Amino acid sequence: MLIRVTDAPLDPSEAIAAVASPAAGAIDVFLGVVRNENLGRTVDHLVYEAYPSMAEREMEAIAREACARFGVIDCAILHRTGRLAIGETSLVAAVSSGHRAEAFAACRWIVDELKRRVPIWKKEVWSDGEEWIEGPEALERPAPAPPR
Amino acid sequence: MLIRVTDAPLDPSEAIAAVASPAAGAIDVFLGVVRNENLGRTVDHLVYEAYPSMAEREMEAIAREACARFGVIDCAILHRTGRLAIGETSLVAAVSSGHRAEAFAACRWIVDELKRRVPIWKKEVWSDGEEWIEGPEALERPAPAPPR
Amino acid sequence: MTVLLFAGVAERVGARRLAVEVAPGDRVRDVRDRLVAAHPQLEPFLPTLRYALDEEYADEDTPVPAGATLALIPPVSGG
Amino acid sequence: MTVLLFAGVAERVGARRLAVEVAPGDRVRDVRDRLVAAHPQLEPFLPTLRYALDEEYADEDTPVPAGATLALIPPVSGG
Repeated sequence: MLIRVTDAPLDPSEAIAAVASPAAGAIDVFLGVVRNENLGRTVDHLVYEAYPSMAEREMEAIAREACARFGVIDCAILHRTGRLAIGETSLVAAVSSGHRAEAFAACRWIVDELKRRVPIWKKEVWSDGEEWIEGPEALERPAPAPPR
Repeated sequence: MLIRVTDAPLDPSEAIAAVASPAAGAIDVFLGVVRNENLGRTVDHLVYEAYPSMAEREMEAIAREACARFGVIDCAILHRTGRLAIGETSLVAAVSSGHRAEAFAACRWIVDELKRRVPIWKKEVWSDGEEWIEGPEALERPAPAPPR
Repeated sequence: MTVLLFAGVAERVGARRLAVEVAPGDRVRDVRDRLVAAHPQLEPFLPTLRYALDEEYADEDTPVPAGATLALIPPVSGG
Repeated sequence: MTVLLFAGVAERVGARRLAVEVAPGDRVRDVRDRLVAAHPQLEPFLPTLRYALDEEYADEDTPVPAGATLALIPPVSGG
Protein backbone atom coordinates (compact mmCIF):
# COMPACT_ATOMS: atom_id res chain seq x y z
CA MET A 1 0.00 0.00 0.00
CA LEU A 2 1.93 2.98 -1.32
CA ILE A 3 0.83 6.27 0.28
CA ARG A 4 2.70 9.54 -0.17
CA VAL A 5 2.34 13.31 0.00
CA THR A 6 5.29 14.89 -1.76
CA ASP A 7 6.39 18.05 -3.54
CA ALA A 8 8.19 15.98 -6.20
CA PRO A 9 6.53 15.13 -9.55
CA LEU A 10 4.32 12.03 -9.44
CA ASP A 11 5.05 8.97 -11.57
CA PRO A 12 2.00 6.82 -12.42
CA SER A 13 4.33 3.90 -13.23
CA GLU A 14 5.46 3.82 -9.63
CA ALA A 15 1.86 3.50 -8.43
CA ILE A 16 1.14 0.78 -11.00
CA ALA A 17 4.24 -1.18 -9.94
CA ALA A 18 3.26 -0.78 -6.29
CA VAL A 19 -0.17 -2.42 -6.73
CA ALA A 20 0.98 -5.15 -9.14
CA SER A 21 0.19 -8.72 -8.08
CA PRO A 22 0.11 -12.15 -9.77
CA ALA A 23 -3.57 -12.32 -8.79
CA ALA A 24 -4.43 -9.01 -10.47
CA GLY A 25 -6.34 -9.12 -13.75
CA ALA A 26 -7.18 -5.42 -13.73
CA ILE A 27 -5.52 -2.19 -12.61
CA ASP A 28 -7.31 1.14 -12.74
CA VAL A 29 -5.28 4.31 -12.38
CA PHE A 30 -6.69 7.80 -11.94
CA LEU A 31 -4.70 10.98 -12.49
CA GLY A 32 -5.84 14.37 -11.28
CA VAL A 33 -4.31 16.92 -13.65
CA VAL A 34 -4.06 20.70 -13.55
CA ARG A 35 -6.35 22.09 -16.20
CA ASN A 36 -6.20 25.51 -17.79
CA GLU A 37 -9.73 26.56 -16.88
CA ASN A 38 -12.13 26.37 -13.95
CA LEU A 39 -15.59 27.89 -13.63
CA GLY A 40 -14.93 29.88 -16.76
CA ARG A 41 -11.71 31.44 -15.48
CA THR A 42 -8.31 30.90 -17.09
CA VAL A 43 -5.97 29.27 -14.60
CA ASP A 44 -2.27 30.17 -14.64
CA HIS A 45 -1.14 27.58 -12.08
CA LEU A 46 -2.22 25.89 -8.86
CA VAL A 47 -0.65 25.72 -5.42
CA TYR A 48 -1.44 22.69 -3.27
CA GLU A 49 -0.90 22.82 0.45
CA ALA A 50 -1.26 19.82 2.78
CA TYR A 51 -1.23 18.91 6.42
CA PRO A 52 1.17 16.18 5.33
CA SER A 53 1.23 13.81 8.29
CA MET A 54 -2.55 13.85 8.70
CA ALA A 55 -3.09 13.70 4.94
CA GLU A 56 -1.02 10.52 4.68
CA ARG A 57 -2.86 9.07 7.64
CA GLU A 58 -6.25 9.74 6.00
CA MET A 59 -5.02 8.45 2.65
CA GLU A 60 -3.90 5.23 4.29
CA ALA A 61 -7.26 4.87 6.04
CA ILE A 62 -9.03 5.39 2.69
CA ALA A 63 -6.81 2.79 0.97
CA ARG A 64 -7.47 0.23 3.70
CA GLU A 65 -11.19 0.89 3.60
CA ALA A 66 -11.24 0.59 -0.20
CA CYS A 67 -9.50 -2.81 -0.03
CA ALA A 68 -12.02 -4.08 2.53
CA ARG A 69 -15.12 -2.54 0.97
CA PHE A 70 -14.48 -3.53 -2.65
CA GLY A 71 -12.42 -6.69 -2.11
CA VAL A 72 -9.55 -5.36 -4.21
CA ILE A 73 -5.95 -6.50 -3.92
CA ASP A 74 -3.96 -3.33 -3.33
CA CYS A 75 -4.22 0.46 -3.56
CA ALA A 76 -1.73 3.30 -4.00
CA ILE A 77 -2.47 7.00 -3.42
CA LEU A 78 0.05 9.75 -4.21
CA HIS A 79 -0.64 13.47 -3.87
CA ARG A 80 1.64 16.30 -4.85
CA THR A 81 2.00 19.64 -3.09
CA GLY A 82 3.53 22.99 -4.01
CA ARG A 83 3.24 24.89 -7.26
CA LEU A 84 1.88 22.91 -10.20
CA ALA A 85 1.75 24.10 -13.80
CA ILE A 86 -1.03 23.30 -16.29
CA GLY A 87 -0.80 19.64 -17.32
CA GLU A 88 1.06 18.50 -14.20
CA THR A 89 -0.33 15.63 -12.14
CA SER A 90 -1.60 16.45 -8.64
CA LEU A 91 -3.04 13.03 -7.74
CA VAL A 92 -2.40 9.42 -8.67
CA ALA A 93 -4.70 6.69 -7.35
CA ALA A 94 -4.16 3.08 -8.47
CA VAL A 95 -6.15 -0.05 -7.62
CA SER A 96 -5.45 -3.68 -8.55
CA SER A 97 -8.11 -6.39 -8.45
CA GLY A 98 -9.06 -9.75 -9.91
CA HIS A 99 -11.61 -8.28 -12.31
CA ARG A 100 -12.26 -4.84 -13.72
CA ALA A 101 -15.56 -3.90 -12.06
CA GLU A 102 -14.06 -3.67 -8.57
CA ALA A 103 -10.96 -1.83 -9.80
CA PHE A 104 -13.04 0.92 -11.44
CA ALA A 105 -15.45 1.19 -8.49
CA ALA A 106 -12.74 1.27 -5.83
CA CYS A 107 -10.62 3.80 -7.71
CA ARG A 108 -13.59 6.10 -8.19
CA TRP A 109 -14.50 5.76 -4.51
CA ILE A 110 -10.94 6.55 -3.41
CA VAL A 111 -10.89 9.78 -5.41
CA ASP A 112 -14.31 10.86 -4.11
CA GLU A 113 -13.30 10.06 -0.54
CA LEU A 114 -9.96 11.84 -0.84
CA LYS A 115 -11.71 14.99 -2.02
CA ARG A 116 -14.05 14.74 0.95
CA ARG A 117 -11.67 14.30 3.81
CA VAL A 118 -7.94 14.42 3.12
CA PRO A 119 -6.53 17.72 4.47
CA ILE A 120 -5.12 19.14 1.24
CA TRP A 121 -6.07 22.52 -0.19
CA LYS A 122 -5.78 24.02 -3.62
CA LYS A 123 -5.20 27.65 -4.48
CA GLU A 124 -6.05 28.77 -8.00
CA VAL A 125 -3.84 31.50 -9.41
CA TRP A 126 -5.07 33.52 -12.38
CA SER A 127 -3.34 36.35 -14.20
CA ASP A 128 -5.23 38.86 -12.04
CA GLY A 129 -5.71 37.20 -8.68
CA GLU A 130 -5.88 34.03 -6.66
CA GLU A 131 -8.27 32.13 -4.42
CA TRP A 132 -8.19 29.15 -2.07
CA ILE A 133 -10.77 26.69 -3.36
CA GLU A 134 -13.09 25.55 -0.58
CA GLY A 135 -14.45 22.05 -0.91
CA PRO A 136 -14.41 19.51 -3.73
CA GLU A 137 -17.68 20.59 -5.29
CA ALA A 138 -16.24 23.92 -6.35
CA LEU A 139 -14.31 21.97 -8.93
CA GLU A 140 -17.14 19.76 -10.08
CA ARG A 141 -19.79 22.37 -10.67
CA PRO A 142 -20.35 22.97 -14.38
CA ALA A 143 -18.97 26.21 -15.75
CA PRO A 144 -21.54 29.02 -15.79
CA ALA A 145 -23.34 29.63 -19.06
CA PRO A 146 -21.62 32.23 -21.22
CA PRO A 147 -23.25 35.71 -21.07
CA ARG A 148 -25.76 36.42 -23.82
CA MET B 1 -6.04 9.26 -30.59
CA LEU B 2 -3.38 6.62 -30.08
CA ILE B 3 -4.51 3.18 -31.30
CA ARG B 4 -2.16 0.21 -31.60
CA VAL B 5 -2.05 -3.58 -31.73
CA THR B 6 1.51 -4.71 -31.10
CA ASP B 7 3.57 -7.64 -29.88
CA ALA B 8 5.86 -5.30 -27.94
CA PRO B 9 5.34 -4.60 -24.21
CA LEU B 10 2.82 -1.83 -23.48
CA ASP B 11 3.81 1.35 -21.65
CA PRO B 12 0.97 3.07 -19.77
CA SER B 13 3.02 6.29 -19.71
CA GLU B 14 2.84 6.44 -23.48
CA ALA B 15 -0.97 6.24 -23.38
CA ILE B 16 -1.13 8.90 -20.66
CA ALA B 17 1.13 11.23 -22.64
CA ALA B 18 -0.97 10.62 -25.76
CA VAL B 19 -4.23 11.79 -24.15
CA ALA B 20 -2.73 14.70 -22.20
CA SER B 21 -4.30 18.09 -22.86
CA PRO B 22 -4.27 21.52 -21.17
CA ALA B 23 -8.06 21.17 -20.83
CA ALA B 24 -7.84 17.81 -19.04
CA GLY B 25 -8.51 17.74 -15.31
CA ALA B 26 -8.80 13.96 -15.12
CA ILE B 27 -7.20 10.97 -16.82
CA ASP B 28 -8.37 7.43 -16.18
CA VAL B 29 -6.16 4.57 -17.28
CA PHE B 30 -7.15 0.91 -17.30
CA LEU B 31 -4.67 -1.97 -17.53
CA GLY B 32 -5.68 -5.50 -18.36
CA VAL B 33 -3.11 -7.74 -16.72
CA VAL B 34 -2.39 -11.49 -17.01
CA ARG B 35 -3.44 -13.13 -13.75
CA ASN B 36 -2.28 -16.46 -12.40
CA GLU B 37 -5.75 -18.00 -12.10
CA ASN B 38 -9.00 -18.21 -14.05
CA LEU B 39 -12.11 -20.21 -13.22
CA GLY B 40 -10.16 -22.02 -10.53
CA ARG B 41 -7.38 -23.15 -12.87
CA THR B 42 -3.74 -22.09 -12.50
CA VAL B 43 -2.64 -20.20 -15.60
CA ASP B 44 0.93 -20.60 -16.85
CA HIS B 45 0.76 -17.95 -19.56
CA LEU B 46 -1.56 -16.50 -22.19
CA VAL B 47 -1.29 -16.17 -25.95
CA TYR B 48 -3.17 -13.32 -27.62
CA GLU B 49 -3.92 -13.45 -31.32
CA ALA B 50 -5.45 -10.59 -33.30
CA TYR B 51 -6.76 -9.75 -36.71
CA PRO B 52 -4.55 -6.69 -36.42
CA SER B 53 -5.82 -4.40 -39.17
CA MET B 54 -9.47 -4.96 -38.27
CA ALA B 55 -8.72 -4.80 -34.53
CA GLU B 56 -7.14 -1.36 -34.92
CA ARG B 57 -10.06 -0.26 -37.05
CA GLU B 58 -12.57 -1.36 -34.38
CA MET B 59 -10.47 0.17 -31.59
CA GLU B 60 -10.41 3.47 -33.44
CA ALA B 61 -14.18 3.33 -33.93
CA ILE B 62 -14.63 2.64 -30.20
CA ALA B 63 -12.34 5.54 -29.26
CA ARG B 64 -14.22 7.92 -31.55
CA GLU B 65 -17.57 6.76 -30.20
CA ALA B 66 -16.35 7.15 -26.60
CA CYS B 67 -15.27 10.74 -27.27
CA ALA B 68 -18.64 11.59 -28.77
CA ARG B 69 -20.80 9.67 -26.30
CA PHE B 70 -19.10 10.84 -23.10
CA GLY B 71 -17.79 14.22 -24.24
CA VAL B 72 -14.24 13.36 -23.27
CA ILE B 73 -11.14 14.98 -24.73
CA ASP B 74 -9.05 12.09 -26.03
CA CYS B 75 -8.69 8.30 -25.82
CA ALA B 76 -5.84 5.84 -26.33
CA ILE B 77 -6.21 2.08 -26.72
CA LEU B 78 -3.24 -0.28 -26.91
CA HIS B 79 -3.49 -4.08 -27.08
CA ARG B 80 -0.65 -6.53 -27.00
CA THR B 81 -0.44 -9.84 -28.88
CA GLY B 82 1.75 -12.93 -28.61
CA ARG B 83 2.84 -14.78 -25.51
CA LEU B 84 2.29 -12.94 -22.21
CA ALA B 85 3.55 -14.05 -18.82
CA ILE B 86 1.71 -13.59 -15.52
CA GLY B 87 1.78 -9.90 -14.54
CA GLU B 88 2.28 -8.59 -18.06
CA THR B 89 -0.10 -5.98 -19.46
CA SER B 90 -2.35 -7.05 -22.33
CA LEU B 91 -4.45 -3.89 -22.61
CA VAL B 92 -4.04 -0.19 -21.85
CA ALA B 93 -7.00 2.17 -22.25
CA ALA B 94 -6.62 5.83 -21.30
CA VAL B 95 -9.18 8.64 -21.35
CA SER B 96 -8.71 12.35 -20.62
CA SER B 97 -11.59 14.66 -19.75
CA GLY B 98 -12.43 17.88 -17.97
CA HIS B 99 -13.79 16.15 -14.87
CA ARG B 100 -13.46 12.68 -13.42
CA ALA B 101 -16.97 11.27 -13.87
CA GLU B 102 -16.72 11.17 -17.66
CA ALA B 103 -13.16 9.80 -17.61
CA PHE B 104 -14.17 6.83 -15.44
CA ALA B 105 -17.37 6.16 -17.39
CA ALA B 106 -15.75 6.38 -20.82
CA CYS B 107 -12.77 4.22 -19.82
CA ARG B 108 -15.08 1.53 -18.45
CA TRP B 109 -17.21 1.67 -21.57
CA ILE B 110 -14.17 1.35 -23.84
CA VAL B 111 -12.99 -1.80 -22.06
CA ASP B 112 -16.47 -3.36 -22.16
CA GLU B 113 -16.86 -2.51 -25.82
CA LEU B 114 -13.40 -3.80 -26.72
CA LYS B 115 -14.20 -7.13 -25.11
CA ARG B 116 -17.42 -7.27 -27.10
CA ARG B 117 -16.23 -6.56 -30.59
CA VAL B 118 -12.52 -6.15 -31.20
CA PRO B 119 -11.21 -9.24 -33.05
CA ILE B 120 -8.62 -10.40 -30.53
CA TRP B 121 -8.53 -13.86 -28.96
CA LYS B 122 -6.90 -15.23 -25.85
CA LYS B 123 -5.58 -18.73 -25.35
CA GLU B 124 -5.02 -19.88 -21.78
CA VAL B 125 -2.13 -22.24 -21.27
CA TRP B 126 -1.99 -24.34 -18.11
CA SER B 127 0.62 -26.89 -17.06
CA ASP B 128 -1.53 -29.67 -18.53
CA GLY B 129 -3.33 -28.17 -21.47
CA GLU B 130 -4.61 -25.09 -23.24
CA GLU B 131 -7.85 -23.58 -24.49
CA TRP B 132 -9.00 -20.68 -26.64
CA ILE B 133 -11.29 -18.56 -24.49
CA GLU B 134 -14.54 -17.82 -26.28
CA GLY B 135 -16.17 -14.53 -25.42
CA PRO B 136 -15.52 -11.96 -22.72
CA GLU B 137 -17.89 -13.47 -20.18
CA ALA B 138 -15.74 -16.57 -19.79
CA LEU B 139 -13.32 -14.30 -17.97
CA GLU B 140 -15.84 -12.47 -15.86
CA ARG B 141 -17.77 -15.40 -14.45
CA PRO B 142 -16.92 -15.99 -10.79
CA ALA B 143 -14.72 -18.98 -10.08
CA PRO B 144 -16.70 -22.14 -9.28
CA ALA B 145 -17.15 -22.98 -5.61
CA PRO B 146 -14.40 -25.26 -4.31
CA PRO B 147 -15.41 -28.96 -4.04
CA ARG B 148 -16.66 -30.04 -0.62
CA MET C 1 -11.85 -15.01 -52.53
CA THR C 2 -9.52 -15.07 -49.53
CA VAL C 3 -10.92 -16.30 -46.23
CA LEU C 4 -9.03 -15.58 -42.98
CA LEU C 5 -9.22 -17.95 -40.01
CA PHE C 6 -8.22 -17.16 -36.44
CA ALA C 7 -7.68 -18.70 -33.02
CA GLY C 8 -9.53 -21.98 -32.39
CA VAL C 9 -11.00 -21.98 -35.90
CA ALA C 10 -7.58 -21.74 -37.52
CA GLU C 11 -6.21 -24.48 -35.28
CA ARG C 12 -9.14 -26.79 -35.97
CA VAL C 13 -9.00 -26.34 -39.73
CA GLY C 14 -5.21 -26.36 -39.78
CA ALA C 15 -4.99 -23.20 -41.90
CA ARG C 16 -5.04 -19.46 -41.33
CA ARG C 17 -6.01 -18.58 -44.87
CA LEU C 18 -8.15 -20.38 -47.46
CA ALA C 19 -9.02 -19.63 -51.06
CA VAL C 20 -12.69 -20.14 -52.00
CA GLU C 21 -14.46 -19.83 -55.33
CA VAL C 22 -17.17 -17.16 -55.37
CA ALA C 23 -20.00 -16.87 -57.88
CA PRO C 24 -21.57 -13.52 -58.82
CA GLY C 25 -24.43 -12.73 -56.42
CA ASP C 26 -23.00 -14.84 -53.60
CA ARG C 27 -23.75 -13.74 -50.06
CA VAL C 28 -21.66 -14.41 -46.96
CA ARG C 29 -23.74 -17.48 -46.15
CA ASP C 30 -23.08 -19.04 -49.55
CA VAL C 31 -19.32 -18.78 -49.05
CA ARG C 32 -19.70 -20.02 -45.49
CA ASP C 33 -21.70 -23.07 -46.63
CA ARG C 34 -19.08 -23.91 -49.24
CA LEU C 35 -16.38 -23.64 -46.57
CA VAL C 36 -18.23 -25.94 -44.21
CA ALA C 37 -18.74 -28.50 -46.99
CA ALA C 38 -15.00 -28.52 -47.64
CA HIS C 39 -14.01 -28.32 -43.94
CA PRO C 40 -16.64 -30.04 -41.77
CA GLN C 41 -14.52 -29.22 -38.70
CA LEU C 42 -16.07 -25.73 -38.97
CA GLU C 43 -19.51 -27.08 -38.08
CA PRO C 44 -19.23 -26.74 -34.26
CA PHE C 45 -18.18 -23.08 -34.55
CA LEU C 46 -21.20 -22.00 -36.60
CA PRO C 47 -23.62 -21.09 -33.77
CA THR C 48 -21.30 -18.35 -32.44
CA LEU C 49 -19.35 -17.38 -35.55
CA ARG C 50 -19.42 -13.79 -36.80
CA TYR C 51 -18.17 -12.56 -40.18
CA ALA C 52 -16.18 -9.61 -41.44
CA LEU C 53 -15.90 -8.46 -45.03
CA ASP C 54 -12.84 -6.30 -45.66
CA GLU C 55 -12.40 -5.66 -41.93
CA GLU C 56 -16.00 -4.74 -41.17
CA TYR C 57 -18.60 -6.94 -39.48
CA ALA C 58 -21.08 -8.29 -42.03
CA ASP C 59 -24.32 -10.26 -41.89
CA GLU C 60 -24.84 -13.66 -43.45
CA ASP C 61 -27.02 -11.81 -45.94
CA THR C 62 -24.35 -9.34 -47.05
CA PRO C 63 -23.41 -9.72 -50.73
CA VAL C 64 -19.75 -10.54 -51.27
CA PRO C 65 -18.01 -8.00 -53.51
CA ALA C 66 -15.49 -9.28 -56.03
CA GLY C 67 -12.00 -9.40 -54.54
CA ALA C 68 -13.22 -9.00 -50.96
CA THR C 69 -11.59 -10.71 -47.98
CA LEU C 70 -13.86 -12.65 -45.65
CA ALA C 71 -12.83 -13.26 -42.03
CA LEU C 72 -14.41 -15.87 -39.78
CA ILE C 73 -14.62 -14.29 -36.30
CA PRO C 74 -15.15 -16.66 -33.35
CA PRO C 75 -16.28 -15.02 -30.08
CA VAL C 76 -13.62 -12.46 -29.19
CA SER C 77 -11.79 -12.53 -25.87
CA GLY C 78 -9.37 -9.61 -25.86
CA GLY C 79 -8.85 -7.27 -22.97
CA MET D 1 -1.33 23.91 23.12
CA THR D 2 -0.18 24.18 19.51
CA VAL D 3 -2.76 25.13 16.91
CA LEU D 4 -2.01 24.57 13.20
CA LEU D 5 -3.51 26.79 10.50
CA PHE D 6 -3.67 26.05 6.78
CA ALA D 7 -4.55 27.54 3.42
CA GLY D 8 -6.94 30.52 3.54
CA VAL D 9 -7.12 30.43 7.32
CA ALA D 10 -3.34 30.70 7.68
CA GLU D 11 -3.20 33.53 5.16
CA ARG D 12 -6.01 35.42 6.85
CA VAL D 13 -4.54 35.13 10.33
CA GLY D 14 -1.01 35.65 9.09
CA ALA D 15 0.35 32.62 10.94
CA ARG D 16 0.63 28.90 10.34
CA ARG D 17 1.03 28.00 14.00
CA LEU D 18 -0.32 29.57 17.20
CA ALA D 19 0.19 28.80 20.88
CA VAL D 20 -2.98 28.84 23.01
CA GLU D 21 -3.47 28.40 26.75
CA VAL D 22 -5.59 25.39 27.63
CA ALA D 23 -7.36 24.79 30.96
CA PRO D 24 -8.04 21.29 32.29
CA GLY D 25 -11.40 20.05 31.00
CA ASP D 26 -11.31 22.24 27.89
CA ARG D 27 -13.04 20.93 24.81
CA VAL D 28 -12.25 21.80 21.20
CA ARG D 29 -14.88 24.53 21.20
CA ASP D 30 -13.32 26.26 24.20
CA VAL D 31 -9.98 26.49 22.45
CA ARG D 32 -11.71 27.58 19.27
CA ASP D 33 -13.60 30.36 21.08
CA ARG D 34 -10.40 31.61 22.66
CA LEU D 35 -8.74 31.64 19.22
CA VAL D 36 -11.58 33.61 17.68
CA ALA D 37 -11.47 36.14 20.51
CA ALA D 38 -7.76 36.70 19.85
CA HIS D 39 -8.07 36.52 16.03
CA PRO D 40 -11.47 37.81 14.93
CA GLN D 41 -10.42 37.19 11.30
CA LEU D 42 -11.31 33.54 12.01
CA GLU D 43 -15.00 34.37 12.34
CA PRO D 44 -15.99 33.96 8.66
CA PHE D 45 -14.40 30.49 8.51
CA LEU D 46 -16.38 29.08 11.44
CA PRO D 47 -19.46 27.76 9.58
CA THR D 48 -17.38 25.33 7.50
CA LEU D 49 -14.37 24.74 9.74
CA ARG D 50 -13.52 21.21 10.88
CA TYR D 51 -11.04 20.27 13.60
CA ALA D 52 -8.35 17.64 14.04
CA LEU D 53 -6.72 16.62 17.31
CA ASP D 54 -3.37 14.92 16.82
CA GLU D 55 -4.13 14.25 13.13
CA GLU D 56 -7.62 12.83 13.63
CA TYR D 57 -10.90 14.60 12.97
CA ALA D 58 -12.54 15.68 16.23
CA ASP D 59 -15.88 17.19 17.25
CA GLU D 60 -16.30 20.53 18.96
CA ASP D 61 -17.23 18.46 22.01
CA THR D 62 -14.03 16.41 22.09
CA PRO D 63 -11.96 17.03 25.25
CA VAL D 64 -8.48 18.36 24.52
CA PRO D 65 -5.74 16.13 25.97
CA ALA D 66 -2.73 17.82 27.52
CA GLY D 67 0.00 18.37 24.95
CA ALA D 68 -2.29 17.70 21.99
CA THR D 69 -2.02 19.53 18.67
CA LEU D 70 -5.19 21.08 17.28
CA ALA D 71 -5.54 21.72 13.55
CA LEU D 72 -8.13 24.03 12.00
CA ILE D 73 -9.29 22.35 8.79
CA PRO D 74 -11.11 24.52 6.25
CA PRO D 75 -13.04 22.66 3.52
CA VAL D 76 -10.52 20.47 1.73
CA SER D 77 -9.96 20.69 -2.01
CA GLY D 78 -7.33 18.11 -2.88
CA GLY D 79 -7.45 15.79 -5.85
